Amino acid sequence: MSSTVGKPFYFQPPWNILFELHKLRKVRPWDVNIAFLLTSFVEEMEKRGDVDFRASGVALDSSSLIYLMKSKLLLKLEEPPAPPKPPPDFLPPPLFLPLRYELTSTTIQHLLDALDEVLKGERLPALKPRLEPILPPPPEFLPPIDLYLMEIEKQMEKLYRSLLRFADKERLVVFSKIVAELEKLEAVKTFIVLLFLAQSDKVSLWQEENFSEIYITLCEVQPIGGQGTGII
Amino acid sequence: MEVREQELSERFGLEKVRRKLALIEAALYVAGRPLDLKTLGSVINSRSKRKIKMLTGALMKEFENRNTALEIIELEDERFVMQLKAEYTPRVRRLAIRPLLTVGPLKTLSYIAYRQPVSQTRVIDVRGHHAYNHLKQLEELGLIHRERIGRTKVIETTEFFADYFSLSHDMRTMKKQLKSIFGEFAKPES
Amino acid sequence: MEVREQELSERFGLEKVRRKLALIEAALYVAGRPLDLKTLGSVINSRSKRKIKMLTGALMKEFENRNTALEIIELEDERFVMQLKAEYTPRVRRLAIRPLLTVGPLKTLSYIAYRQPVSQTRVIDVRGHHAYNHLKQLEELGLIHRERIGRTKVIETTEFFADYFSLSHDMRTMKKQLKSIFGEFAKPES
Repeated sequence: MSSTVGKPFYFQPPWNILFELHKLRKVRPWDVNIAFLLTSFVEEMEKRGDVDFRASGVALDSSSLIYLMKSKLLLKLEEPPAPPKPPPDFLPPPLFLPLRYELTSTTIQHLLDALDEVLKGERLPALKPRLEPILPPPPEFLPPIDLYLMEIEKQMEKLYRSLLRFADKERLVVFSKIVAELEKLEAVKTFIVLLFLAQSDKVSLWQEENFSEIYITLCEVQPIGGQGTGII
Repeated sequence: MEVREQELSERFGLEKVRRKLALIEAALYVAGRPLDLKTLGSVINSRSKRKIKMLTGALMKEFENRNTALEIIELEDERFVMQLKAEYTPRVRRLAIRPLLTVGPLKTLSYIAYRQPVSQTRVIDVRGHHAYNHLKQLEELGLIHRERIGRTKVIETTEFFADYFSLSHDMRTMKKQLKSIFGEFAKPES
Repeated sequence: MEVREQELSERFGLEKVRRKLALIEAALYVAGRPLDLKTLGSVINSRSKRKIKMLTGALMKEFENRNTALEIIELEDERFVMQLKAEYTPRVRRLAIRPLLTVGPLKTLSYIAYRQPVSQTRVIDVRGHHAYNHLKQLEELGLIHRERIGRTKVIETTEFFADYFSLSHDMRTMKKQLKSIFGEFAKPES
């Protein structure tokens, strides 16, 4: 056995099956007697007095794999056999309907009768006043638009003043501070007025992220309402 | 001239017979459906069934002799219909005015006709799920009839179907007729 | 045998010619409307206008000789149609029982014919939302044609529509015809 000189004993049959797993594909798992292999492997190793733990580990691992293969085969045997496929049914060719010309009963008279009816219908919608799409009623917290516009200047001035009060040295105010004690509706109103202020460059607004705190920077110290503060 | 027509001509006068034949032809052409002897008689002002049958038979024979694309055939119950000979259908069906059934539903119909009475489950099994739509279409056109028996639906073709294809109303005879039709269809086109 | 047909037979072989004549007959019968040379050519696999005209002419002659209820006539624009001879129409007209369209789609069609070219929006406005289905049906039957122009669809009637109701193919003339017939029709009966 010159060819095996230098190679560990377990690379020889029958143990080699545990160390050359690619060979497993070629054998039936049922033909492998795991108990015998492992027992003889341990005996042989003891006999030689050369205990190799790594080889033992590999042998155990391979045994468990073979065991798994056996279990799978067992399960497969449990499955009911696939029903034999019925032979495909005869599919006759399509039956083309015989073609028959048929004189239809619709004449130009019928067409004109129908037209008469339709034109009557066409005139009707023309007579009816056309319904304009109705806008949804304005939310109750918004006063009538012109009144609101008339008052907006006053509101802006009021808000600007309160902003001045809240502003720190860098003329920065956080929005949540202004509306902290306000009702929800009032807070919304305040925000709208704030937008007017921003639009007329009295303040600038910024946010670090959507839905995060709104920061307000005051752009000028002069209160609104003074000269040349024509807003809008 | 055909013997039958000659016999008729001798009895009723040539011109008259020609006119009556033309009227029957006109009626069958315009109707596009099977007409019974009574209706045909009303067109030529005759109540004699024998005479109407003789005249229509003569016209049928004349069409046969002309050997053209059209045919007049007699159905089982003494009804007559004019139609295009089946062999010309594939070449001209696209010119028909009315949208006809496409190949899919027609295949489902052939299968039903061949296997009837057949369960809906089997039809769907063989023809696939899209055949549910075919069944709906075929039912709407009055070509098939579905009946619930227990938990399944059983499908058969209708009498209208048999008429349309000039087949027997008797299911066994019809199946024999169909087998011979399918046999012809299966031949490769020359 | 007719001279023309004989000439054709000598050139193309009798059997082949008979088959082509039958195919043209089949096409004209099934279509029930005028067909142009191109369409007839597509049925007999020919692009030679001369040949198609010759064959159709021969068939026309054959029908004349048969002297029956049907005729094939040539229209001005080199189109051919198979039809019932006018003299037979009154006697068999009542056998036509199936309308081309039901009332709803017919109304929609009449409106389109009268107002064409008309936008789909306007048709739906006047005829209501169910008219979407009518438009689909009318298109399938080849009675109308829809064209997308920008964001809207513009609808017109087709040549088949004009042929069916024996109206002009020219839209302006057709509208005049419709208006004049409609005017007469709308007059109160005396």
